[in-house]
Amino acid sequence: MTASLLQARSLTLIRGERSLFQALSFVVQPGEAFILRGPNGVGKTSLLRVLAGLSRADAGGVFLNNVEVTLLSAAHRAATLYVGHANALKDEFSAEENLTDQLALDAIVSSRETRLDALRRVGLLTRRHVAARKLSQGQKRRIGIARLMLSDRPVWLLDEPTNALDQEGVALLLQTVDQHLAAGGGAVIATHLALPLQSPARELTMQEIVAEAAQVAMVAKQ
Amino acid sequence: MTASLLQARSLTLIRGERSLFQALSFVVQPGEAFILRGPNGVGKTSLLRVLAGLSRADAGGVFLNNVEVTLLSAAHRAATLYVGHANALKDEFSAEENLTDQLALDAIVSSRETRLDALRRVGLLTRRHVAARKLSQGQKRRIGIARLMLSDRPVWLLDEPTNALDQEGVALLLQTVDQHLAAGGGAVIATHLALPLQSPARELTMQEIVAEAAQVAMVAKQ
Amino acid sequence: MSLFKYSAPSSFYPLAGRLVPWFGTLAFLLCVAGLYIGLFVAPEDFQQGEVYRIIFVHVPAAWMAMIIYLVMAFYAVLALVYQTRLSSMMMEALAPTGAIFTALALWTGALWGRPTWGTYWAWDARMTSTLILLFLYVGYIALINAIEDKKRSDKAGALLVLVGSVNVPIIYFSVKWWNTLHQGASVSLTQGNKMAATMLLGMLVMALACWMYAIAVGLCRVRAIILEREKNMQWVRDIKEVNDQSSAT
Amino acid sequence: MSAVLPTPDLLLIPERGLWVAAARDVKLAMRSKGELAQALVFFVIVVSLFPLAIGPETALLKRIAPGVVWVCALLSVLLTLPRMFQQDYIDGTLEQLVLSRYPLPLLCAGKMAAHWLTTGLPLAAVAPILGLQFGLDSRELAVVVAGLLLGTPVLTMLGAVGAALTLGVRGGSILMALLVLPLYIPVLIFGAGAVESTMAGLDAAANLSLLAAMALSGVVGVPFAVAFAVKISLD
Amino acid sequence: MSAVLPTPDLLLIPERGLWVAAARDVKLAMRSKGELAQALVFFVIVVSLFPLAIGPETALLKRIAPGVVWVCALLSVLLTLPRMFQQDYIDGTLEQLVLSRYPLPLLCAGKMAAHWLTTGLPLAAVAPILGLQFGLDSRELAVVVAGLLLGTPVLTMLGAVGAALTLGVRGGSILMALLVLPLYIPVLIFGAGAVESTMAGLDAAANLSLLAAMALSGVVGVPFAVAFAVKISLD
Ligand code: HEM
Ligand SMILES: Nc1ncnc2c1ncn2[C@@H]1O[C@H](COP(=O)(O)OP(=O)(O)OP(=O)(O)O)[C@@H](O)[C@H]1O
Ligand SMILES: Nc1ncnc2c1ncn2[C@@H]1O[C@H](COP(=O)(O)OP(=O)(O)OP(=O)(O)O)[C@@H](O)[C@H]1O
Ligand SMILES: [Mg+2]
Ligand SMILES: [Mg+2]
Repeated sequence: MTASLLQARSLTLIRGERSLFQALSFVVQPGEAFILRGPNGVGKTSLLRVLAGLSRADAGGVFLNNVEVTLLSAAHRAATLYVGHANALKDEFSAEENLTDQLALDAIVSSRETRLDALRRVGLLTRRHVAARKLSQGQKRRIGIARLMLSDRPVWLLDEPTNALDQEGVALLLQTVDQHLAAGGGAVIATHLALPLQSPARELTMQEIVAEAAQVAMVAKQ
Repeated sequence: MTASLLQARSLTLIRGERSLFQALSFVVQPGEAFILRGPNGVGKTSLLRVLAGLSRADAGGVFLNNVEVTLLSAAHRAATLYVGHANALKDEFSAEENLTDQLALDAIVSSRETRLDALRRVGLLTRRHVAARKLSQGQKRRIGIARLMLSDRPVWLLDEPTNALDQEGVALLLQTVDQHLAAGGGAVIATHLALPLQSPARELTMQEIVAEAAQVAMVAKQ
Repeated sequence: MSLFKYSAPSSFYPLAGRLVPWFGTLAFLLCVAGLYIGLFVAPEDFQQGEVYRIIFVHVPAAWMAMIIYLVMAFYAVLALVYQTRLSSMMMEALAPTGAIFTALALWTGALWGRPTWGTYWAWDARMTSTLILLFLYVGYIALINAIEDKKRSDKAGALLVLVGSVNVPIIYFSVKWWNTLHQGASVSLTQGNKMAATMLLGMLVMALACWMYAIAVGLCRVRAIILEREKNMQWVRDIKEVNDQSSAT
Repeated sequence: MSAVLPTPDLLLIPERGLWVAAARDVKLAMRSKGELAQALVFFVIVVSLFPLAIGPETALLKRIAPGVVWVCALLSVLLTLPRMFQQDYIDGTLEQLVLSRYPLPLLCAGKMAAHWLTTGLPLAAVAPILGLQFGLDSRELAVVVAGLLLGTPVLTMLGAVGAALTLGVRGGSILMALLVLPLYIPVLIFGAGAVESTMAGLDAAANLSLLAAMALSGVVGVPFAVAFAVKISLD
Repeated sequence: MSAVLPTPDLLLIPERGLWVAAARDVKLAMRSKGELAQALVFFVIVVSLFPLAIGPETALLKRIAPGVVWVCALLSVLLTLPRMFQQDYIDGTLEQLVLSRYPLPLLCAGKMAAHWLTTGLPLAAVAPILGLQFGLDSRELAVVVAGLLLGTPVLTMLGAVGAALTLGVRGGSILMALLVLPLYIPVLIFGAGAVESTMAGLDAAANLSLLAAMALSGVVGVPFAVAFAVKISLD
């Protein structure tokens, strides 16, 4: 069987009366990006949160390296990195302090040089002392990119990572993801934009489930 | 002289040690969209907040119909509508309640039909009873679009209005803006994306000010 | 095993339906009997006169107030360990009854206090502990109502009740102890000891009646909760009375 | 529909702003099931803490009753103050309030009215029960209620200023407490004083009328102060 | 750099999680201008409200001193509870805590430690001064401090559960108070009881040891309860 980094087996999630997705299955292979598309409210964020372990699916399971994970088990947490809409920044901490703390929480050992270098690459070196409250929307997101650069988790779960980023920022993000994939990592990315990645990417376009029986359409392309 | 809906005369804003923009002037004519571009952190949001009256410029003034406005005067508030990153939604209110309250606050008299119709057009009719907390990121933004549809303010100040919207949502937004402009309104829109508007649009690409003397470059095109 | 079968709402719902009438009638009969003994058979108290008869409501109510909370704690453990939806529903169903009994104990107590101690309220050990118990009930009810997502409110409520239950005995004894200065509680204590046999009988019968009442009401309420929570499950749609209802409207 | 010219200011009835804001906040308070009830129970609990801590001697309790009831009223108002602006500040509603066509002071007044209706009024309503527990007689109870009815609006208004000033400041809730509590002291003294003078068989009118005076003067000035504080909190 | 395989769990020292979380929160508390000072000053102010409200009789004040001090300690801890999780919940840090490789209970323990260091400890430190105002003698003061040192950790821990349970629930702060206060009552009774028994010339050991017992048993169980509460608050 093929090596699979992350696998979703027949996931079903019910919100209110409706099920967002039903018996949804897919595989994310090492070095491959898995792009989630679909109209607003179709369930991309919800799916990512299930994969991350933040919410519990009503049916089905998540597999890492073909082993089913117990939600939020040490193995699960060590394998996945979830970056959602919230930036997890402390308003009164500077950009640098925020990055340092996030890495400490991620259990990443990093020298100050590496951190400053990352901040330089995301263009925040000159702003590293500015309190996060005063940073612009995009600058806040860029701290998240710096965190990604230094992350050691094999599976990235990114929810609309391009939000509020300018073209240069988007390019930077894609480059970071590409590096990660090139190194054998995997990523699930929910987005509404076209992401010109170097690495192989497959797309899942989710559609709203009308009838109970309906299935999520799967559009695979290389 | 040309009819000018909104006018910025040599605005200067200083943040920390640096000035974000200096002696910045531009005119927004009726029926015209004014697009703000520029890298993250260059000062688009700050400029919009100055125009809305939420923050005070260090120099220069804002003019409506060639009359200088006193910040947040009744005239100023009656003329401008600012939609920023925050959605101004109450988590525990339903989509419909939120829209109703926002309109009440905007002093818009609207029948329930018009409101429901707006919700239908933004695709939230079926979700109108769902608490805002449970809505998806894009659905929250769409309530904002519904509000725009029913707004009566001549000048719209929109900060990255396409955030979190899917293609259809973006189209809807552009259509709404076009209608507004066609009816003789004006809009200042900060964005990182290309906005294919029908109406005439001019662009201002802001650049970071390096030397004190430097001027903001103005790239005007029709 | 057969017990576990009934931990599924679908199979518990009809069972509860069949049990309610029995407990209901038992509650009624026992209550009549108890009140008869209490009001007519039991002799008048030599020092308190007729007032003391409140005891036949007061004490059973007070007992139930405490017992129901412990029962809820028991269900909380089930809910957290075995993740059975039903036990959370049972907690939700019992809480109001418990709160009502607590309020009743307070109220009757206060009414009783007026003639005997000359005051509606003294910060007596038992009174206070009962008051706190009421707060615990109110807190639980407020919490599960404030969280609209049922999955979450179940777990949150269970956790709260568990933490709270650890507190109940502490509160109970500690307050007694703090109260060494005070005579109020001793009244009820000594009374409890030198109680005529018929009084005791009456109290016990009434206590039983309260038990039956609590169970009957609990089952009724849990049935309602089950229907409300699983309204869009097939087995609920299949129930006859539900269909009649929906077709009627 | 859009870009109709705005209704000329003649047609805009500013007073509606007060109603709009008030209705909105009251609805919010009602929505979150029994927030009122909660404020009340909090009040009741805190009051009952004292007999637990001090012991049950009726005489002593009655002696300290006015002070305790008033301090607790103070605190339970204090605890509900964040509700007034915090949420609106975070979710961006506050910006929209400032930019609304209705005059900001009126909107703020509306929010304060809502706050009092959902906090001060219930407190005044439940106070008698607590007074009974402390063994106050009916005349004393009447004074307690009257005092609360006159005093809680002042608490709300002073609190609103503090709440607005500390918006977006971290540890705001407690910093606010620091700003507000000293301002509350006069209310406390007059309020408790009224009850005590009644207990001493004197007339409470003086104290009460002082409270009334504070309330009235507050209604005139505070909304503008609050509006100002809100504006600067946003820049 | 990226996509290095994660450090094998042998290399991950879970205990560091406690330190990471604690350090972070303490830093935050320090950063926001004297948050410590604030909790303290609140305590001081509220305590000093009572002489104002009740009047200056020394005997009476001394009699109610233990109760007042303890109730106020309770309330100032209560007021600082939102700080523990609210902000993290809003800005998304809490999600990252849950997803961190460090065990959540340890991280929560760290946050509680930080909270105690920035709240309970200062309170215990300043209590003697207040006690003096109420005319307590040195032996009684010692008992007050000892009681607070043993009791405030319990307040922090029980409070953490309440704070986590009410995350994202509207009217949270007051609902939390409603959940937490009844749980606080035993601490209050033992704490105040200890001082009173000393005043009555008896031995305070019994009360104090009960507080110690609660603190110890809490340390064992509470972090797991809090971690659980945090998780469900996110789902
Ligand atoms: C609001 C006021 C009162 C409250 C909250 C209250 C609460 C309680 C509680 C919780 C119990 C059950 C405790 C146990 O069984 O160990 C109880 C039992 C009892 N109460 Fe009260 N009580 C109040 C007033 C009174 C008064 C005024 C009297 C009579 C003077 C009284 C007489 C008794 C007696 C005789 C018992 C039974 C004692 C026993 O079974 O050992 N109570 N009360
Ligand atoms: N209790 C509920 N009742 C009804 N619908 C609900 C409930 N809770 C959540 N939903 C729906 O579940 C969906 C969750 O969407 P989610 O955030 O996963 O979408 P998304 O694909 O991320 O959308 P976006 O592209 O806007 O981010 C929304 O459509 C929301 O309306
Ligand atoms: N006190 C300060 N010291 C230094 N720089 C500051 C200070 N306050 C704000 N700034 C800077 O001012 C800028 C404000 O940017 P603004 O939010 O207006 O940018 P923007 O164009 O909206 O960016 P984006 O495209 O990311 O939204 C940021 O670059 C921020 O770093
Ligand atoms: Mg989403
Ligand atoms: Mg911006």
